[in-house]
Amino acid sequence: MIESERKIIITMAETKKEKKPKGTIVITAERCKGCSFCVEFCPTDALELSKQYNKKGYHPPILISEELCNGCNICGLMCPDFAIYGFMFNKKGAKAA
Amino acid sequence: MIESERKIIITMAETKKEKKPKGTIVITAERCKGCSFCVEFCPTDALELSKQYNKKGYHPPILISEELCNGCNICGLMCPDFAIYGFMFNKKGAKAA
Amino acid sequence: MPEELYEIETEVPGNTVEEFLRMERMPHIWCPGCGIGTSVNCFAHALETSGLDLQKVSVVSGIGCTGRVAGYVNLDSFHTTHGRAIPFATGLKLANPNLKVVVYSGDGDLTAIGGNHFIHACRRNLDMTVILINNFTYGMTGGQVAPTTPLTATATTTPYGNFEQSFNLPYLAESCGAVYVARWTTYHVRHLTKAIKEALAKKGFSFIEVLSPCPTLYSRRNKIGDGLDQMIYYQESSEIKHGADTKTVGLDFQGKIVVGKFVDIERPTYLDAMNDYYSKRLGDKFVHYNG
Amino acid sequence: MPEELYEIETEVPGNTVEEFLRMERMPHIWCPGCGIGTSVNCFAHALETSGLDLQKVSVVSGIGCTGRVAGYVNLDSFHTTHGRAIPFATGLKLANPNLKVVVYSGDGDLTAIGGNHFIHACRRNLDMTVILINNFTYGMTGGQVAPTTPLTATATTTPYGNFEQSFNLPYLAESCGAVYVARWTTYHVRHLTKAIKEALAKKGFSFIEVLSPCPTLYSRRNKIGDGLDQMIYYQESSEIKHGADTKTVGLDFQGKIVVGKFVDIERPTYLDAMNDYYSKRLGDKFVHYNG
Amino acid sequence: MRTEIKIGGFGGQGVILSGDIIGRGASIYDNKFATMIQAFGPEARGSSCSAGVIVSPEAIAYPYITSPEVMIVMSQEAYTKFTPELATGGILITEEEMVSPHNLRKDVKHFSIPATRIAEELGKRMVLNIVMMGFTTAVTGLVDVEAMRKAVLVSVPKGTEELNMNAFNRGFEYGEKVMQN
Amino acid sequence: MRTEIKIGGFGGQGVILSGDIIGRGASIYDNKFATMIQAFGPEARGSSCSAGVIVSPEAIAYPYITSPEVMIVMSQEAYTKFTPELATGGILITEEEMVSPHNLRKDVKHFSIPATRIAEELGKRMVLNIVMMGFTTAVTGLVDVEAMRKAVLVSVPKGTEELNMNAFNRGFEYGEKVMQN
Amino acid sequence: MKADPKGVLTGAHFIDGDHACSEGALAAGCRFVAGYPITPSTEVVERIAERFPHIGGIFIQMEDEIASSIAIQGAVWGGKKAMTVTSGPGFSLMMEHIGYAAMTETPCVFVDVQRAGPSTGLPTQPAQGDMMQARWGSHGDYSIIALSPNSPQECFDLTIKAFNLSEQFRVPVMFMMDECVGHMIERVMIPPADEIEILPRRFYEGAKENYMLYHANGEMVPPMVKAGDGYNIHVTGLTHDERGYPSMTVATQEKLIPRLIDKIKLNEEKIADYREDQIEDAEIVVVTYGITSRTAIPAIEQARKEGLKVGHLRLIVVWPFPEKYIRSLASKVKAIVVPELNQGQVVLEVERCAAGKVPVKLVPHVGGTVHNPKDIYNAIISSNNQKAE
Amino acid sequence: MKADPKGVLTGAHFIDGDHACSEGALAAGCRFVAGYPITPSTEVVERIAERFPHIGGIFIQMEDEIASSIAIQGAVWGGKKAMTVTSGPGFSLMMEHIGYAAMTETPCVFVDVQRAGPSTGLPTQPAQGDMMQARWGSHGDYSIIALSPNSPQECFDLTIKAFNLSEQFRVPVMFMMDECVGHMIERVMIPPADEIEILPRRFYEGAKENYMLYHANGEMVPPMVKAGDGYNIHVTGLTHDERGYPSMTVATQEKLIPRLIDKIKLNEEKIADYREDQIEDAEIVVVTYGITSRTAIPAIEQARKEGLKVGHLRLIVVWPFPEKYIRSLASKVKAIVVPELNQGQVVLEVERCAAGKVPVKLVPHVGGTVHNPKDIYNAIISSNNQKAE
Ligand SMILES: Cc1ncc(C[n+]2csc(CCOP(=O)(O)OP(=O)(O)O)c2C)c(N)n1
Ligand SMILES: Cc1ncc(C[n+]2csc(CCOP(=O)(O)OP(=O)(O)O)c2C)c(N)n1
Ligand code: SF4
Ligand code: SF4
Ligand code: SF4
Ligand code: SF4
Repeated sequence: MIESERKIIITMAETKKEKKPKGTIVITAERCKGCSFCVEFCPTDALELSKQYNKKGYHPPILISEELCNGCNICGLMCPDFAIYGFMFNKKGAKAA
Repeated sequence: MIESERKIIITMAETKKEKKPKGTIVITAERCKGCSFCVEFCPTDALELSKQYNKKGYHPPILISEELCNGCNICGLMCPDFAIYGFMFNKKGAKAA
Repeated sequence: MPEELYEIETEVPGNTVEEFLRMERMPHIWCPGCGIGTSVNCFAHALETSGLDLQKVSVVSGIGCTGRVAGYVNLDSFHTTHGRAIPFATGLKLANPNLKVVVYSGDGDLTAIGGNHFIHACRRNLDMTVILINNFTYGMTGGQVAPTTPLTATATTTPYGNFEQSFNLPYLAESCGAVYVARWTTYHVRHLTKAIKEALAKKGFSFIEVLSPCPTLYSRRNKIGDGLDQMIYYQESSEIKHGADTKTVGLDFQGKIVVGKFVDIERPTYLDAMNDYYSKRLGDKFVHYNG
Repeated sequence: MPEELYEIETEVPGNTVEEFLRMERMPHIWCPGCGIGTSVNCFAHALETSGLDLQKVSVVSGIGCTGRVAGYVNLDSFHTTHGRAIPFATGLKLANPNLKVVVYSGDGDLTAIGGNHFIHACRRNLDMTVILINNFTYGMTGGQVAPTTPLTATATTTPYGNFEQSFNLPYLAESCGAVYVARWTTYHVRHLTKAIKEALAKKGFSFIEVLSPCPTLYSRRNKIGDGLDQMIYYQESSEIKHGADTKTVGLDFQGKIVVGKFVDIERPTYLDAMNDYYSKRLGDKFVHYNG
Repeated sequence: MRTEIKIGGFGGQGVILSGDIIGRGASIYDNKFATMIQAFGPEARGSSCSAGVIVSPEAIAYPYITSPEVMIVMSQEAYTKFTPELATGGILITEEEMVSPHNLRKDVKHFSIPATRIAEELGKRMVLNIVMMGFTTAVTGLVDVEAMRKAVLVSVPKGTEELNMNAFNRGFEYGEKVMQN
Repeated sequence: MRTEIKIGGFGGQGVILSGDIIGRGASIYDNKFATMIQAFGPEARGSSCSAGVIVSPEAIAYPYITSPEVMIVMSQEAYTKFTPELATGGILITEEEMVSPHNLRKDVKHFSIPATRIAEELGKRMVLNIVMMGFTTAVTGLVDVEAMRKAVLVSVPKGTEELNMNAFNRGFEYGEKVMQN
Repeated sequence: MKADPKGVLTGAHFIDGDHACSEGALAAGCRFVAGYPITPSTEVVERIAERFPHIGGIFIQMEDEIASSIAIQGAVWGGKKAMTVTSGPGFSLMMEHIGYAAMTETPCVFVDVQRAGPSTGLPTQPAQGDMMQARWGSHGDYSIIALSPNSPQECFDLTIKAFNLSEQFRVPVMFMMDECVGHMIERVMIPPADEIEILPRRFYEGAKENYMLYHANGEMVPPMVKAGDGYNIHVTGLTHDERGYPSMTVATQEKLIPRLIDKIKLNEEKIADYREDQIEDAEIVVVTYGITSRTAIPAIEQARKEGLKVGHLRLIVVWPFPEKYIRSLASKVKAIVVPELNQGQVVLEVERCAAGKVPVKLVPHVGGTVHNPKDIYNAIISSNNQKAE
Repeated sequence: MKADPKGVLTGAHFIDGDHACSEGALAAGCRFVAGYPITPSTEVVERIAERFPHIGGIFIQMEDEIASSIAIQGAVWGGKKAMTVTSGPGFSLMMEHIGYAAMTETPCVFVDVQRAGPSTGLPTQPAQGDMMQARWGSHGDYSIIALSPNSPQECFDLTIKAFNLSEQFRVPVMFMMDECVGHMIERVMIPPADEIEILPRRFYEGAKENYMLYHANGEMVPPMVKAGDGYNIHVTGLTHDERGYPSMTVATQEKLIPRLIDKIKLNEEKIADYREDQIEDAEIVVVTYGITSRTAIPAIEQARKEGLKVGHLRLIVVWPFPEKYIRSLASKVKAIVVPELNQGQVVLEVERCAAGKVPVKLVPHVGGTVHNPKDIYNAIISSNNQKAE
């Protein structure tokens, strides 16, 4: 999960070695209006609403666990506020550190 | 065929005794615009356009022969100018002279 | 041999159609061979046998040759603005539900500028009878293309012929919810009379498309001849198919002209729906509306 | 036990939808849980994969919440008057046939005040894609009844519930001649994206009805819950039936919501019909029109 | 001098075209000014119709006909309706067989021509108005005859030029003869 | 004296209803005049909203708020946006836990109440605005307390009268205490 | 006649101008409303929709404003009192039917809650930009009456007056509210029904045979009948004779059109309604209407305080324009100031009637909000400096 | 720029005003026309429909006038010069879109062939009853230009001028014909294309990055771009900033609306077009426009013959009203006579600008036909008797 855009190196907790994440999401939390579409319709149930508020007073989503996200971007298609999108890791660039 | 309205006694030529007319028409010739709808669609072909002109310069219809008319009023329904109508003889009142 | 004469003593009935007309306004403005007058006969005869209280019948027209019908019928009659006969009739009917409201107007009036009101009135199932005289052109303004003009037919605004597909009006009316939909031509005077009578008796939005000759601006320009030729064409080319699927009755003038009664269903009218619904919803608090 | 960490080195692509938006105008005015934004994602993704030259894509909207789409897409875009997106788009398209013209507007805009333009554009088969966001109400003005509001649903102008039947829009579109007709909901983001892509690729009048939540003024008032509840309802109650007879897809909210692609036929567009017809009719004298 | 011309007849006789030809002849080919006004009306279908033309060496201000000096009449109805308007001493030109000039005012100069018959002789009844135009040119001298010929040529349907020219000439000759008498 | 009151918060806090109650209390039950103006705007959905009320013993001419003497603020956003408008020496009333009054002007009389907490204690967070109304009545004395009670009673949904009266009273009492100190 | 108690919500209310307008219509006996939603007028029909089922009346949300503006006329001929409600863009769409109502002498009320234009403009903010449109927006020559309320109370009172005037003169009456007045909430006192004076429709009472729909019988306004009464009436927007029949001649036109205009114009003083405040000794008069009549008050008071002789003339009836009154006013005072929430509309008439006798100063405002009283004050001051000697 | 020869039917023609208007539009480079038939304007579009297939242009008969009046604006943004054509009732339906064109600064031409109204009125007969409507018919404040031709020749010439003005000021131009001029047939000289001056659309030429749709750059009229040019423009009828983005604030409104009005108002003298005839020594001036400028001539000539010093001022551009000119005229002459084919419309502006300096006498006419010159003559005589001393 990426909080600000265009990061090149993503550092994440490795929970289960056998299940490497295929992609991740980018969230612009301040745009979120907390509608939960992304959370509800994520095919891998990778998201939940964060406990925290954004400035507008909404709870933006967070990844429950990185390896659940497959980067399918259903959340991105669903999000009415252009606040989230998913992408798949570029195979070439991705490597475990 | 009646040229002016509300006549009570209709005098007509008796051509064939076996075929008594069942009805007749009333024409207000000055209203006619000569469209021929009545002539064309009279089920008994009882009408033709007269040779004479009305004031507007149209040829109004006349009965070819009285006994052809059955008073069905198709001509009346057809006439776009309310210039003709047919009616059936009132059985009670009708008698040959 | 001199002709024998015989006399029939009979009462000559008046022309019953005249009771329905403002005879003091005759002659009317319609051209020789125009079918509008023919349709008015059918309307008058339908009214005559309808059993309706004529004091309670109102005719509403838009603007056009057909729109002039309102000015000739000896009933309460309203010659409104171009395209707006239906919404005027809506107000009239809803203000006094005891009125029988008939909208009588042209194809351009009801389906070009007035198309929106037409579809919404169908949808609402407003209780009115709409008689649409389809002469395939705008008569009053001199023969322009209409949403009903057949492909390739010429009009003053399509001097080289029309390339726009026309509406299939019965299909349109059905798709929006009209409860009675029929098509006849002015040749079919008896059928048309009967259809109008049925429509007048029908509760809800009843719609009759009447194909009618406009010799002056349509038939002649399109080399169909005069009014009579057009009538003969209707006689020869029509096929009566009651209950035909409206999807199939589009007028392409290649095959037969399908006429008949296509739709006759039941559905609550706007006002009945309102009264029923509010009664259920508001109970005694609702003041039942009947004008 | 401390978590092990690993790193993935990857290029983070931008949010591709942003290229299609005027990001300087964000945040947009749409409410939390409103489906309009969702539909815009689908539109953007459809455009992205459409292969269209985006310089040549214009979006035309009327007035309404949905009408604001024109103001947010980073394309040539026209926010016109209420109900008139289609005739504006007609002029735009005919003036420059090289443009791909998309009309994006609300149900009230396109089928209440704009209903006439809708049916005539279908009839003429004008080459444009119409995306209609049906939220069953007038959002922008605060939740009045629309020609799409289901029976018994309340709105500010039907405070006790609606008793007017709504339009079956796919049926209406088909009856007037649209060549591509589909319905999806904002839940069906992938299908909707694909449908928009197909519609963009289709020559002629393509029409997509998109059922969309308006939590603020429709769902909450009607106790359906918020946007999410409405989305879940769409998920659960929709049934995909490609090729369904449009007559049968009316929305009565008793049974299933039928979604899918209903119509996909071929018919010459207005401009092709014109060019073909005039070429045949006028030969060399005709100056072929391509803008 | 401003000259007002009124043409009356019924639909189909080419009333409007007649006015058009006079106006065109005068204004395009004879260096004069001409203004033509058609009588419009939703009720004018098929019944009597009329055209008013003003011809003048100077620009024409008031465009309507108020008291025509020349009147061309091709139907009885038009005769009855319009002749009262004819200016004192004006010229009345009638179709001889269509119009019987009852109660004609004494001050009026009256000319008539059997234009329909002449047109029928030429094989096309429709050109009666062109015959009238030729005749009018001859008896009024209002517009130069060559100008009128040109106006006829451009005003009639392609392919009918010869027929119409004949019609014009027949009318013109008839008129010249009348004037000689 | 004309008193201008501005109420700010976010949607759902009952900002408009608050204005309504003050206005109704003053104009219907307290023999004063009141004018209320809502801030409308297509973009006002769900975000911050405000109402302006003018209370005056005389008929009110100019209907807009230009420099409020009383300001009731229920959100930080409203605090930031609106407090600069507060008249010199004006009264500021804030929801204690929603608003932290940074950089407050010296001239301002500030009162605050944990209205949300009190409302939650009463079992319904929604009545926080009524708590605020009671408090405002006590600290400003703008409108007669009985008039305010009547206004609350007719303005709230049927069946919630008691709850709302409790809320009002709690706020009012809190305010009286504050004033005694 | 007194109002029907069914429609009268007697009591003191704290409601906005839109809702007060609805109540005024109900009290006036309006039982048919057709409309189409548009900010900031929608609240009027929303309240009507809520109230009618309990009173016995019909509200129909039509497909557009064109339909609404003609449906009400159908309803009037069906026997109801009727109105439609809209704002700028919708008002523009009603123009053809204002002409139809004027031509057919169909009494009805058009409510226009003005917002800042042109076009979509600032849909939620006030202006007075449709004043000339109300007078001139339909093609051809005709007359209307236009009223301009400045408070919710007046929205109630003057809506009743609008209905009464429309019946009295058989003319469409324009009720020119604005967003500020429409959305402003104030106390509205609704009196008991028997204190509300209502003008019932004047129906024809003579012999049926002699009835002619547009025979004014020496007066300027013919009595009405309604559909279903057995008169076989014909109503048309074509030029028509006294029977109502189309008669497309200049002679008929010359009989009809001047009557339609004169029935308003010649009754200008009867219809006129204005409020004078400190006019007696005034050297400068501020002429206002609608909301501007309130925003001008602080400016006038300020100037008076400073010793300037400023008076206030507030037009309640804006059309017909009180020509005679303004002409005489211009002879008495030294300057006129006209603040308008527009770029100068009614001021043109003021200036015309002032006929050069005194300087007329416009205080324009683009709308979106109301005037700052300072701008009006400044105009008063500068008028005072340049006033006519 | 010179006209494109393709659209120019060079030569002498004997055609009516409607057809001459069509030819003017073609010569002006109009290549998109949307319309809906209505007497007495239909001939304009009929001729266009006949001519376009040979020239390369599109005529579309829309479903109504509302559609027509917005379709042309779509076409303008698509890059074409465009017009729509109608008469009174249709013109009434176009009012909303005149406001849209003014607000979005969409150059286009509205032709209104006036017939006698109000409502359906006398559809085949002339009037000048829509003059105030042309100025004020849409809601809110805006400006337009209106021209008034008096002959078929002018229908040609001034249609070109109408297009040029609309491009120059990015404003909708009203071309106010009337039935008499529209159906009158006279000689129309169409010059060779290279003698016809056409104002091409002024497209933006600066750097793409800097482009702002409504940035007037110190001038009053911003340059245009068209759809497809890659600017990603946004056009809206909402109050908008220089980028074209909605900006619903009073500040933006205050920037936008005065510019829209001032670009016409401040250029009043530049736009003004009138003909003076014997004004130099005149004591009485007859102010006319359109067909009335011809019917007044016999009256003026007659009066001159009788020794009265009568001059003739004919307005070709009626809106913006030549305020300054009339003000100075009123200082010079002793009376003004204004014949109009209506019950008094433009005369209100004349009277206002005359500012009481001279009596202004209206010679009204209900339409249906043109004035009898005698009526104008009588007004001249009576004005002569009461003229300002
Ligand atoms: C708003 C408006 N637009 C246009 C017209 C002109 N107009 C009068 S009738 C008509 C069309 C008539 O055609 P149709 O409705 O088919 O009736 P028909 O004359 O053929 O019977 C038109 C366009 C008008 N009167 N009003
Ligand atoms: C001529 C006109 N009439 C009415 C309006 C007011 N209005 C603005 S948007 C709208 C309806 C919006 O509903 P819809 O089209 O369903 O779009 P949504 O807001 O639901 O997306 C209306 C009635 C207007 N702007 N113009
Ligand atoms: S879909 Fe978008 S707006 Fe909704 S919760 Fe997820 S990120 Fe937030
Ligand atoms: S009444 Fe019948 S049978 Fe007799 S003429 Fe008429 S159509 Fe023929
Ligand atoms: S123009 Fe056509 S529709 Fe009109 S009256 Fe003549 S024939 Fe009938
Ligand atoms: S009102 Fe409804 S349609 Fe409009 S933005 Fe809000 S949720 Fe969406």
